[in-house]
Order: sequence, then structure tokens, then C-alpha cells
Amino acid sequence: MGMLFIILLSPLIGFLFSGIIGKYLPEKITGWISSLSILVSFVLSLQVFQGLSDTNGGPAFEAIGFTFLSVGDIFVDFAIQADRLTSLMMLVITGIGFLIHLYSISYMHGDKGFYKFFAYLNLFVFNMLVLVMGSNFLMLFFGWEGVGLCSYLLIGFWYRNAEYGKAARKAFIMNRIGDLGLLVGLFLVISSCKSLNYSDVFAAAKSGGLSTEMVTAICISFFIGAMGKSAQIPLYTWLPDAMAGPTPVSALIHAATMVTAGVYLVVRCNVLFEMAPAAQQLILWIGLSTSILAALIGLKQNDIKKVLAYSTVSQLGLMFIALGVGAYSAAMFHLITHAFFKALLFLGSGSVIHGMGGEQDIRKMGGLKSYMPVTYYTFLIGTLAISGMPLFSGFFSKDEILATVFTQQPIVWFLAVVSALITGVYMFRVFLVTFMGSFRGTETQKQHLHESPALITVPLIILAILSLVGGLLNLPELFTHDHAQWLKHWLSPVLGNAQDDLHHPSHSTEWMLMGLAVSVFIAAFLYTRNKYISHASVPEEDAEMTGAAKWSAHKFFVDELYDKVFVRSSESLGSTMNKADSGIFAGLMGWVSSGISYMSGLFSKVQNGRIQYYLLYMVIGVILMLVINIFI
Amino acid sequence: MLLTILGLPPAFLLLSFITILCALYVVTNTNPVYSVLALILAFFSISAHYVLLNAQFLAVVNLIVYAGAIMVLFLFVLMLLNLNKESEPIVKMGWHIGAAVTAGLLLVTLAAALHRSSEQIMRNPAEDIGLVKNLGKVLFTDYLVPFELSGILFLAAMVGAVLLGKKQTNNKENNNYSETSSQ
Amino acid sequence: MELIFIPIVAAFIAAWTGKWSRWISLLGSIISGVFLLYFFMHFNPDAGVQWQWNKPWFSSAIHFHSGIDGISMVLLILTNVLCPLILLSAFHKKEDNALLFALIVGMQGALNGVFVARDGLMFYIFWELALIPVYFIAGLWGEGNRFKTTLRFFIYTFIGSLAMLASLIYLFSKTPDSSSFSYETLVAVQLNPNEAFWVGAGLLLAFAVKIPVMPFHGWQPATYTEAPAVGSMLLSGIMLKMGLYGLLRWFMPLVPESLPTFMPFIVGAGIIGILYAALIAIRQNDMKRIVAYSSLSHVGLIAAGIAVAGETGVQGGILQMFSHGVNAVGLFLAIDIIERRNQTRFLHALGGMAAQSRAFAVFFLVIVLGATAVPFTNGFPGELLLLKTVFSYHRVWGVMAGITIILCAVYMLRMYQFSMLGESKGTVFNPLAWHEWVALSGIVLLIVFFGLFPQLIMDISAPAVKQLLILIQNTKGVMS
Amino acid sequence: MTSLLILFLGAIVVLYYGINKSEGKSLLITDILLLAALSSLVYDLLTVKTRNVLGWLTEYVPENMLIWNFNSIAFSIVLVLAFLLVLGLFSRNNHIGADLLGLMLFSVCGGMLMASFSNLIMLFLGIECLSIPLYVLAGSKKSDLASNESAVKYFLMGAFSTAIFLMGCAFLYGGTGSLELESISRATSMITHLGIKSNLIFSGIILLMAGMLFKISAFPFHFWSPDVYDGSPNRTTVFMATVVKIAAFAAFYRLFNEGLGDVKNWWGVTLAVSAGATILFGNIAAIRQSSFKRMLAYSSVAHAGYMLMAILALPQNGFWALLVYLIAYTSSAVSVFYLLDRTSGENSNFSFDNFNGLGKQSKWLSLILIVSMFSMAGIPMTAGFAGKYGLFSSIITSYPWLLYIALIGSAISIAYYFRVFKHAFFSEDGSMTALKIGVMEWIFLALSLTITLLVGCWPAVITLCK
Amino acid sequence: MNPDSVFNTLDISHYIYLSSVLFCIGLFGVLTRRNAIVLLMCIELMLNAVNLLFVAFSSYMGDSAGQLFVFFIMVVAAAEAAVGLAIIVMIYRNTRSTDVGLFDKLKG
Repeated sequence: MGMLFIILLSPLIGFLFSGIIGKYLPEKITGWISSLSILVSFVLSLQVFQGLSDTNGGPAFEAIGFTFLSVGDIFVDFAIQADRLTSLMMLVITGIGFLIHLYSISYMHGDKGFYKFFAYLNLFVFNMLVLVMGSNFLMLFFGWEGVGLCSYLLIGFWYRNAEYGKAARKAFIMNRIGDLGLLVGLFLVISSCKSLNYSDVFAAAKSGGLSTEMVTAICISFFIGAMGKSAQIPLYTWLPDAMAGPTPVSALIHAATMVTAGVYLVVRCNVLFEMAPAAQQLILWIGLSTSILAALIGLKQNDIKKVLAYSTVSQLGLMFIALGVGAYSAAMFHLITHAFFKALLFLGSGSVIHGMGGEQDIRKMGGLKSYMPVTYYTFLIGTLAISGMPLFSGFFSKDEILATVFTQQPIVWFLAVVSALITGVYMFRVFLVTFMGSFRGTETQKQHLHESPALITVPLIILAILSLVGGLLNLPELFTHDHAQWLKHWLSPVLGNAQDDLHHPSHSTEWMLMGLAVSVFIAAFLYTRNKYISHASVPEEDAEMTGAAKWSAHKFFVDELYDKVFVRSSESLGSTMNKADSGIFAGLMGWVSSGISYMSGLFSKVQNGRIQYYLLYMVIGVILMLVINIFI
Repeated sequence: MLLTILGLPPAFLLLSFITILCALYVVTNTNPVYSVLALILAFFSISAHYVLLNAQFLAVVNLIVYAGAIMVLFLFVLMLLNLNKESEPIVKMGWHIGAAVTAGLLLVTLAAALHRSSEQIMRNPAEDIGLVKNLGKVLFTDYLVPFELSGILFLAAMVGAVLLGKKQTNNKENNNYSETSSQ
Repeated sequence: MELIFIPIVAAFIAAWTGKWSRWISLLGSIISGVFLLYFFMHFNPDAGVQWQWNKPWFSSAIHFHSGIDGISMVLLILTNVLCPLILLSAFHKKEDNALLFALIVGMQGALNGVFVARDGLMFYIFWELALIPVYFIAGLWGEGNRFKTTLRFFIYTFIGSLAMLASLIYLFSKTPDSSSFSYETLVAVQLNPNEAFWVGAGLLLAFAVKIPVMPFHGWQPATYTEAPAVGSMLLSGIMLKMGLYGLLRWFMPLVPESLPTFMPFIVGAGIIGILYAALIAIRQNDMKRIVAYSSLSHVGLIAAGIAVAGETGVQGGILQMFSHGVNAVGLFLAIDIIERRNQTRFLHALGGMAAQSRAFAVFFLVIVLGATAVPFTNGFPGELLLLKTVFSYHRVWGVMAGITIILCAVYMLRMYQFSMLGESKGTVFNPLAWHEWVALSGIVLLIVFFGLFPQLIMDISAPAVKQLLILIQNTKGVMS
Repeated sequence: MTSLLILFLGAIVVLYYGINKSEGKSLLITDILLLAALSSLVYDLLTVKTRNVLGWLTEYVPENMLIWNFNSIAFSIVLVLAFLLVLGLFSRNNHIGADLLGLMLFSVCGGMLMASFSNLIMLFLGIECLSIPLYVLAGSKKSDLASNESAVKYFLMGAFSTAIFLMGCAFLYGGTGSLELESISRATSMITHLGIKSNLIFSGIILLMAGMLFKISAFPFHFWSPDVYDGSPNRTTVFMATVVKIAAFAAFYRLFNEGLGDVKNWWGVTLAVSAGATILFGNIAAIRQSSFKRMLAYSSVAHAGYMLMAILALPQNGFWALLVYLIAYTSSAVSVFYLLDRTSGENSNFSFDNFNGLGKQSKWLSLILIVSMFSMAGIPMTAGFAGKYGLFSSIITSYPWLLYIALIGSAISIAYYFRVFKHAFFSEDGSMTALKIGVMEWIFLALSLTITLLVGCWPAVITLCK
Repeated sequence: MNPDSVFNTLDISHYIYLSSVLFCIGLFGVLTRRNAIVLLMCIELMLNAVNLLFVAFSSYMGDSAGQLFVFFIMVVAAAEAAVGLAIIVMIYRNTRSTDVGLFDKLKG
């Protein structure tokens, strides 16, 4: 099906265009052409979506490009497909991608690497599409690594800053650790299924062709891959650092799309994960601890983007909690709503940073409400959505997850609620400190403050609307019977019977849970309001912090730990080996040669120039020859 | 052992005794001139052995060539260079012992190896092969080529000796010893 | 055959022509390439060995027997594509370096000879011959303690070669009536386990030194570092493929009896080498040294993959040989370009060049990514296949080998970061010259193209590989 | 045989011209003589199968003295060729007088006798005919102490080894009852068949071997050669390294492989050990030499070790391997010694430094140096490789361990052969005065280069005449 | 044949022993004496030992080849002595010594 290829290739063409000739064109043209290339994909994705809604299941669209590899038992086509899951992802990617492109035209205005930025963004979209559209695991891996690469390029976009470069490398390398897990998973799949095609693998799994151990191993390997990409413990530390990139990048890659690839992977492989309860348990607990840890760290961060980054990690943890209990549609639901409001928040923060002239520290902000109204309102919507304000998208998606968890593991539910509470706290903290109160920045910054241009605000508004109404996608049955659980039904061909064994709580319980969620939201709001509005307190300086707060502000010293345990140790190992290498292996020859040289000197000494010594040696030689030959 | 030696023909015993004694004198005496004289004596006794072995021609040749020509040449050179006991280099005792041990070892080895090897030798003694007439006949028929060759060898040796002996200035000086040797 | 003699003749002409040397060399190199193109167009992968040319040479037993099959074809393509690029990369050296160009193109001829040889001794002869140009290139145009280094390099490889010679001669003496050195005859020889061990050890030593596999790599870092750029390119790009090719073409079919004995060692040494070299590479400051160790790391994987003797591994190995050749040449070329402009290639003295030449930054980036085996570059499919092979050989080894993708990213990106990004430390970067453009874009095109269509290479070599594996397995069967 | 006669008589003619001090003429005559001898030898070689090469001399030369067969003629050709090369390259600049020419011719005659003897007397006379002029040649630089010393050393040790050799002859004579090679061969093989181990014969063989090993300078009888090679004038050294070596190996081959080949299990291991030790000793000792000439001397010891492997091989394999190796060694050694001679100029300092800057001085000389060194080191496409290959392949089944030693030796040898490249090409401080090389020298250099490369690329050329 | 002839009364092994003894005495002299001329004399002694052995073998076996060999050995020994003495005289002219222990400038 050609359309799929057009969807895929359109961003690629955009990439080549901006990359090769974008340098010589005015910014506007480059920017718009790249954006349009995404728009094309978006429109076509809509068409695909439309086409899928008519059919009742199965991968409706499939297109095979060419044989990529055909060796031994590995046979991989360069093939893409679009089923219902994919189409959702495609819409999210191209839709939000398009908005962010628009946003960037203004945001990146005047940057020397403007064309490069758009080239990278387009390349990213291309890779992301490969990731979700691939019809086999290898295609997924292609996209998987490809987005990692783009993420690397974009984090280090301002390459003159060495710190940014370091962050970029950290992201890439952390991702690669995950990739190794994924790769191992691929190998396990190849060796057990002799194929990498989704259909073949899942069919094999369904027919019981795989042992539980094998499936568990595959799932854990895949999850390690997901850990890297979706920033779960222990591989989450790159994501906050990744905020070094331009803000649109953070919005698109590190909030809305790329980091959710892990979720996509697990949802895609739901057949396998359903067969591996142990792996599911692992996911559940990792997701939970990530969610709480990230939320705790988020409490004390002062960089507006860092807070959002930890919030992303935390929300991703939430999604994985959902995946851990097998609530795939809930996870997808949250994925989509999260894409909306987190993109919104990031773009909003970008707008703030833009207005502040590059300042990211919330302690230097305050009272921006009056200067940047559009940003203020949209950011407010985003904050409310993420904190779980009833009827906002985040409320529904979060509630769906919590409700499902409650029926299965009440303890997890409780901890997840705590996490949600903390989320509310830090989000309101950021919001209030940034927009309320009085301005705390310098005078020049104050002069500079202005509302962002339309190209920035329009995407904000669109995303705000989506954040508001996104909950409609999967309304609980409590509210409506006709359109309830639309998303769940939409995904049912993909998820198959994976969803069936989920027990939904009774309506009364669900009402109760919702009420609890609302009260949590209110509690968070009141607490922060009390602290930052009524007392108008400003987050303290790092030095003042003690105890738990200090740990939180320092991210629980995980970076330092990793630095000590992995980076330093491997570096010192490398140094030692380096010495050993020049000493032992390069020296081996030296020893041998000096040994030979020594012998050479010895022989020279024997050759002392005296005839009679020579004669003596000769006679001894003769005697030896005689004795050995005749008597021995 | 002693008995077997004493049981040998007295002529052989006597000659052997003289030969070995002279030989030892040659190698141990520190005066080169005495050495030469002892060596000449040794050659005489060896010539006597030749007679004993019915090799009359060689006995004579040995006397003329070796004891006569070559040894005189040696003596001449020694005199010419004025080498005597005083100019003889002193050799360390340790070296003597080492050399003696080595030579003794070789002797022991050879003796042990060739012990009882006489059985391996075809014995077909003929009294007359050593006579000048018979030997000459063979020499000028079967051994004509080597005989001619030895002449050429002499020529080469003569040229060589002249080459080394003559002065750098290419002044044709007579070098007696080289002339003598090539007769 | 044309592929051998045209470059060698061109080399002899070029050596005496001075000013025109570089053009004559390039011409010779390209004509050889054109011949190869002709062969390639008419190449039928399924038809076994083609364009055979078989004439008695040394004696009735030793023939000049050349022929091209799929595996040879891939490596010939590699050689004949890279050599012109390498020549181009050195084009800035003018009149007084006539010999350099001659040596490069002569090397091309010798390498072609290695890859087409179907006779044991002919293989050995070209194997040695290929050593000589690079010895002089490294010795004459090298830097540092070049004499000692090149001598060490020469002796290392020469010891290996001699061991190989001994093994080949031994096999020869075991052929019926000691009558032939031809590949088929040597393959047919059956050895008892003890003989097989020693013969195999001899062959393996030669190849292990050339590749180089871990404990035999003592010559490699210093040689790569101190050789001039073209020397390093030839060494890492093509020459070490000789070792891998030998492992595949000669070692495994000739003494499959010893393969079970040696396989764990090759795989183990290869994989330990991967980690070892990668860890060292992380700590290097000299860019060439980084690439040298990265080369060591990569070929360790290839050797391990090939040694497993499965179709995936062998095909992956062939693919990766090709890719690694391209990438290594690209890396050394880039480093040379940097060094020529800044008179240094030490990371701490470099930085910020991306701003000065975007085009170069992109080229370099693509090459680095290729070496890091990012998807859509040529490094990826081969590495995938190899890792898969090692993984199915033994899972623990597989995972350990897999760590390479992490470590490789670490040192490669580190190198790119410190040289190209960050603030400029007074580095200058003059625009790329035309020949640099051609060479770099050629390499980048190769990287991307074969990143997308690796199967094109696989298709060339697949039938030959299958045949080879049958050969190995058959003999194994007979033995067991 | 005709050629032998030509050379003997020619030598006398040359000496006669020497009296009149017409060096140029005597040189010319020598060249003509050599060419005549060469052509006669080639004719003999081509017709050896169909006619008696002795021709009209048959009735004067009994069968039991000299046997001219294919092998001996081939060796003789190489011998004469080597001498031609030596003469072509070393006569003009060294002012070789008629006396020296005559001596060299005598020596070559001795060598030819050694190649074709069939009687121990002839072998003995051949050796002496070869050696006695050599003693003189070694000392022919009369005012030079080194030359004097080398003459004394060579002479004393040579005479001593002759005594040992003769003792061996005597034992062998006693054991077999004959001095003719064929009878000795018959007697020994008969004794072997009877299963008796005759100590007399055995000791004779050992002593004989010791004497021969001395001539080819193999361990432990090689001690003379570094000193003598070092001290002798260059033309003598190269003469020893090539002509003498060829002759000694021809004799060795005939004596041991044709004469005593049937009792190889008696002497094989001893010889193999000696060969291995020679290879190792020569190669290792050569490494630390600072004098290029001395390095070459040690390397020639090592080469002797390699060539000994041919004696251990099966007769025909060994013969061809030895022949190729001799040609290879000769053609490269002559060129290298020539370069050494020219670069060292008048003084007798032969250090590696003399070669500094050769690369910049002349491309052709560089090429010659490289090819010769490669050939000595046994790099393919040069004659040295063809020779080494032949030796290795002929030895591998009988003495594999010796092969490995030889390989180690080859690897070590790279270290010193390539050292000269460092001086000639890699070193920066090279200022060499331009060498003036005459047309004749160029021709002979080209000849040796051609031989090295031709034999290297196509060794079958040598076996063509088979 | 004369029954008293040495061939009947004396085993040839005694000649072998005798000449071995002479040979080794000569060898001992070669190893110990440092005067080049005496050295040469000792070598002559060794050659004579060989000659004696040859003659003995020849006579016992009734084969004239051995005696002819001795003849040639004598010839060669004479030639060798001539050349050798010439060399020694030559070096004496240059160094005023015939001590072989002093001729050790060529070494290493």
C-alpha cells in the first residue's frame, strides 16, 4: 500500500530537503516545508485511521519494501504495516509533531542551525514512524535506534556547549544499554520463532510454541529496552539531562513520542507479556518505583524543564504500572493524554523561557500571568490535566489506571495515589511559582518579557483544547454507555483477549476511587497554594536544604552513584588496560627481541677472536658428534 | 693391557715409543727450534713405520719431502724471524689442562669407537704395492688426473706465496722459502 | 589476471614517473576497478568459481590459479572501490611522493591477488607481497618511532606468515603424490587430529596476527598510529580483511578437523578482545589510537562470528568486513583531514570544528555512526548478524559481545564530541579540497547505501558461503 | 671437463700476462675464459644425457676420479656464473692484478673439482685447490692488519679442519676399503643391509662431515667465517660467500646425498641438529652487529644452515632446492656486497651508517638493495623465497622440527636485513656522495637483479633445462 | 709372505691406536701452542698421523689407493706449508709477532 510509504517518506524527504538545501533558503521556507511534510503524513495518517475504522481487526494495511536481510534463519523485509495501535501512534506522532514544527518555526527563529534543527526533527519523525509502523521487530529496532540517534543530535543541538554534548552522549549511551536488552530479545525471538515478523511471533506464542521461560526472558529483555527508551529505573537519569536540547525537542521527543516507545513496545507485545506474569510483576514494580522516585525528585527541582522532565519520568512510570497489571488500553490512553498535556506543558515552558530570554530557573520568574496570558492559561490547563483535575483528560486516564490497579494490587494502588499526590504538588508548585506572585528576575528580563507570537501560541491553544477534551477518547462507563471505552474497543483487535481477564471495579467502587482522586487533587492544590501563594515563599537555595529535601534536590545522588560505579570504574579499567596493553602486548615483542638481542650479545662474546678458542669449540663439537652418534 | 702391549713386535713397540715421545716433545717444548728438531725425529720414526709396513716409496718421500724440505723450511723461517724460547708466548696452566682434557677425550672417544674395528677391515696384505715401480705405475695411469692437479696446486701455492711474500712496491724480490717449497 | 597485473604494472610505471605518478596510479587503480565492474556485471553468484585462470607457475604443482567466487567478489569490490578512494585521499601529496602512489596501487594488485588466489602457494605469495608496500608506506611516510614500529609489524606478521607457509607445505606434502597446491586438493586432504591441530595452529597464527585477534595484536595500535593516513587506511580497511578472509577461505575448509578445538578460543579471544579494546579506546586521546582500538574491537567480533561457522555468522562476517573496511577508511580519512589542517589529532587540542565546516561535520558524523553501527548505516546489519551468531553460540558470550554496542558508542561519540563539537580551541578548518569531497562523499554514500541494502552483498556471497559451509561440515562428518 | 681444462690452462695464460703487467688484458682474457667455460658447460648440460661429456678426454680421465653428471654440471654452471658476477662487479674498482685473477681461477677450478669428484682424493685435492688460493686471497690486502689476521685465522683453522677431514677419509678408507665414492656407497649400503654398524665407517663419516661443515661454515665449525669474512678484502669475502659456498655445497651434496645417501639414518639427525643450530646461531648473532659486513657474514652462516636442509632432503628434491637457493643467495649477495663495497669507499668501516641516504641518491640502487635484501630474507617474488620454499617443502616430511627452527630463523632475520632500510631510506640525515657506477657494473647489477626477480617470479625457469 | 711380517704378528688396531694417539698429541699441541709456526707444525704432526693410518690400512688391505692418497697429502701439505709460512711471515712483518693469541682484533 503506497500510502503508508508516503507517510513514511514524507518526513524523510523533508529531512533531505532541509538538510541539503535548507541552508541556502530563508528560514520560513525551510520551516514551512518541513512542517508541511509532517502535515502530509498527518493527513494521510488520518486517512489510514479512517480506513481502519471500517474494518474490524487485523493489520489492515501492510506494505513490503524490499528484503533487508535474508541469511540463514533470518529473513527480514523492510516492511511496514498499520493496524489500529499503529494508527493511534501515527496520529500522535504526526499530529503533535506538526504542531511542534509550527511552534519551532518561531521558537528557533534566528538560530544558526535553523535548517539543521528542522532536518533533525523531520528525521526524528521519520524514525519514530518506522518504529511504530514496522511490521517486524527489526524495523522496530531500526526506528528505536534511529530515534535515539535523533535524540542525541537534538539534545546536543547547541554543540558548542560541552555540557550539552555530555548530556547528549549520556542519553545515547543509556539508550544503547537498553538497546542491548532489546537486541538480546530479538535474538531470543529469532532463535525461538525463526522469524521476526510480529504476526509470526505472536502466532507462535499463541499456539504455545514458546516455553514460559523463553517468553519471560524475551519479555524481560524487551522491557530492558523499554527501560532505556522510556526512562525507567535504573536507566532514567538521561531524560532530565536531555532537557539540554531546545524546548520543542523536549516536548516532542522527550515527552510526547519517543519516550513512550517503550510503552508502545510492551503494548505491541501484549501477547507475549500476558504469557509472562513474572515479567509483568517486574514491570509493575519498576514502574511504580520510578513513578514515586521521579515524583519525589520533581518536588525540589527549580529548573522548569527539569521538573517537567521528572514529571514525564513519573508519568511513564504510571503507564508502566498499567502495563504491569495488563491494562494496555489504559496505558495507551494515558500515553495519548500525556502526549497532549505534556507537550502542552513543555511548549508552554518553552514559551516562558522564550519570553524570559532563556532563563529556566523558576526562582527567577514569578508573576508571569500578566505578561503572558495565553501561555498562562494554556499552562494552567496543562497543569490541571496532569494533576488530575476532574473532567480534564489526565483525570480520566489516570483514573482508569488507578481503578484497574486497585482491583489487582491495592498496595500498588495506594502508592500510585501517593505518586499522583506528589505530582499534583510539584506541578502546582511550578505553576504557582512561575506565574503567580511578583516577578523576581532582573530588570532587563522584565523589559524583555512579552507574549509569544502566534506561531507559538496557536499550537499551545490547540494542545490545550486536546488536553481538555482528550478524556473523551476513553470515557469510563460511568458517564456514558454509548461511547464508553472507545479506545479500548478500538484497540481490541490488537489486544485480543489480553484485556478480557481484567476485572473492572464495580461502579460504586469506581465512584469512590474517583472521589478519592479528586480529593487528592484538591489536597495537593491546597497544600501548594498555601505554601507558595499564601506564604509567597520561594523555593530555597540548594545550600539551605537539609535531609530529605536535599536528597530530593540532588536527585537522590543517583547520577553520582552511576558516575562512581560505572563510568569511573570502566574508565579506570580502561586506563589499566591501556597501560597493560602497551606494557604486555606491545612489550611482548620487546621482551622477545631483547631476549634475542641478549643472546646475540652472548654469541658475540663467544666469538672472541681467538683462534684457539674456536679450535677448542670445534674439537668439542667433533667429540660430541662422535659420542652422541656412536655411544648413544 | 701391559702384557698385550709387551707382546707386540719389538720393532713396532720401539718405533711407536720413539714417535710418541718425539711428538710429545714437539708439543710441549717451549723452544720452537727444538720442536722442529723433535718433529724431524718423529718423521724419521714414522718413515721407519712405513718401511715396516712395506711402503718403501712413501718412507723415502716422507724423509725427503717432510723431514727434508718442509721441516727445513720451518726451521728456516724460525731462524729468519728469530723466534726462540724467549719469544715464545706463555700459556696459562688452566688452558693446558683444558686442552689436555679435550684431546684426551677425543682420544678416548676414538679409541673406544674403534675398539675391535680391525675385524671390519679386509685383510689382504701385499708386499709389493709400496714399491716405487708399482706405485708409479698406478700413479701415472689411474691417478694421472690428481697427479697433474697436484702440479697445478703447486703452481697456485707458488703464485700465492710470491704474492704474499713480495714487497708492496711490486719490487721483484726473491723469496727463497716459497721457491724452495715449490720444487 | 587483469586485476592483479594492471595495478602492479601501473605501480611500476608510476614509481618512475614522478609528477604524473598520482594520475597514473589512479588510472591503474580505476582500470582495475572497471575490469572488476565488468566481471561483476557478468557475475553469477550461483556458478561457483568464475573467470578461472590456471597456468603452471613455480612447478607443475604450483599453479597461478585465480578465480572469483562470491566471497572473493565482495572483497574484490571492497578493495577496488577503496583503493581509488585512498589514492584520492592522498592527492594533496604531489611530486616528491611518486612512490607513495605507486605503492598504494601496487598494494591493490597484491590484495586482489590474495582474494582471487585458488592455489595455496599463490595465496601465500600475494599475502606476503601485500605486506611490502604497506611496510614501506608506513616506514617512509610514517611518524614517531616508525622504523621500530614498522619492523615490529613486519616481523609479527611475517612470523604468522611463515607458520602458515609451514602448514600449507605440510598439507601439500599430504596431497596425493605431493602433486598440487590447488585449493580443491588441499581441501580434500584428510588429517589425523594431531596433524590437524598443528596445521590449524599454523594457519590460525597467520590469520590471528593479521586480523589481529586479541593476544596477537601487539603490533597493531602503534602501527596504525604511526603509519601515515593512507597506510592506516590500507591496513585497517583492506589488509586486515585478508586475515579474516584467510580464516574463512583457508583455515576453516582446510582443517575443519581442528575447528572444534579452536572455535572456543577464537570466539573467546575475539570477544575478550572486543571488550578489552573498547575499554582501552575509551581512554585514548589520540584519535588514530581510538580508531585503532576500535578496529581491534570490531574485527574481534567478526572473527568470532566467522569462527562459529554458521551461515549467519559467515555472511555477517563478510558483510561486516565490507562495512568495516569502508568505515575504517572513512575514519582514518577524516582524521587525516583534521590532522592536516591542525597539525594535531589529539582530542584535547581539538574542538569546535563543526562550526567551521558543516559539510565535513556531517560526513564525519555519518562515518562515526557507521562505525557505531547505528541502523541505516552499513555497520548495523553485519553487527546484528554477528551478534546473533555469537549469541546463539553461547548466550553469555553473546551478551558480552553485545556490550560492544554500548562501549563503541561511548568512544566514538566521545571522539566526535571532542574533535568536532564544543568550543573551538583555536583550530582552523580550511574548506575541503575537491579530492577530499570525492573521497568522503564516496564513503558516505557507501555507508548509507549498504546500510539500507545489505542484502545486495549477501546475495553475491550467499551461494559461495553455503558451498563453503558444506565443505566444512562434510569433512567434519567424515571425521566424526 | 673441457671447461675445467680451459680454466686451468687459462689461469696460466692469465698469469703469464700478469708478468707483463697488463691487467686490463688479463681481465679481458679471464672474462673470455669464463664465457668459454660457461658455454662449454651449458653445452655439456644440454647433452649430458646423450653423450659422454668427457669427449676425447675419456681415455685420460678414469671413471673413478671425476664424474660429470647433470648435477655437477649444473653446480659448475652456477659456480662459473657466480664468479662471472663477482668479477664483473668487483674487478674494475679493486684493481685486481693478474696474480689474483689467476688464483681465483685456480680456486674456481678447485670448486669445479669438488662438484664433480668421484674419489676422495679428488675431493681432497679440489678442496685444497679451492682453499690454498683463498688463504692467499684473504690476506691479499697485505698492509691491512685485518686482512692479515683473517688470512692467518683462515689458514690455521682451514689446515686443522683438513686434518680432521683427512682423518675421516682414513677411517672411511679403512672401513670400506676404497676411496671411490661408488665403492664407498656400495660398501656402506651393504653394511647397512647386513644390519651391522661399523664404527670405523661411522666415525669416518662424522669426521668427514666435520671437515665439510667447516667448509660451509656450519655450527659448531663456523667460527672462522665471521672473522674471516669481516677481515678479508671485499672481493675475497664475496668470493667466499658465493663461489666457495657453491663449491662446498656441491661437494657436500655429492658426498653425502649421492655417496652416503643410503646411510642417511646414520648422519641425518646430526646434520639436522647442526643445521638448526647454524640457522639459529647465524641469525641471532647477526642481530647485534653494527658492521654491515659482519652482519652479512653471520647471515651467510645462517644461509648455510638453510642450505644444509637440502642435504637432508630426498636427493632430487634436495638438488633442485639447493640449486635454486644457491642461485638466489649468490645473485643477491653479490649485489649487496657490491653496494657495501661502493658505499664504504676506501676506508674499511663497514657500518650500517654507510648506507644513509642511499634512497635519495639512486632509485635503481635502492631497488637493487631492496630486492636483494628481500631475497635474502625470503620474501616472495624474489629468488630467496623460491629457494626457501624448495628447502622447506623438501624437508617437511622428514624433519618438521627443523622446518620450524628455520621459520623462526627467517623471522629473526627480518630484524637485521631490514635494518639497512632504516639507514638507506627512513633516516633523515642522509648525505651520500654520488656513486659513479660504470656501464659494465650496471650490466652486471642488472643481471643479478634479473636473476633474483626471474627466479623469484618463475622458479620453473631453472628446471626448464631438465 | 714372510710369517714374521708385521701383517701377521700385529693387529691393525694397534696402528689405529698409534695414529689416534699421534693425532691427539698434535691436536693438543694445536690447542696449547700459541706460536703460529709451532701450531702449523702440530698440524703437520696430525697429518702425519693420518698418513700413518692410511699407509697401515693400505698395506694391510693390499690396496695402493691409500698410499697414493698419502702421497697427495704430502704434496698438499708442502704447498700448504709454503703458503702458510708466507702468511705468517707477512703478518710477522706487520705485527712483529707470531703469537696467535694476539690475533684477536676481528671478533664480536
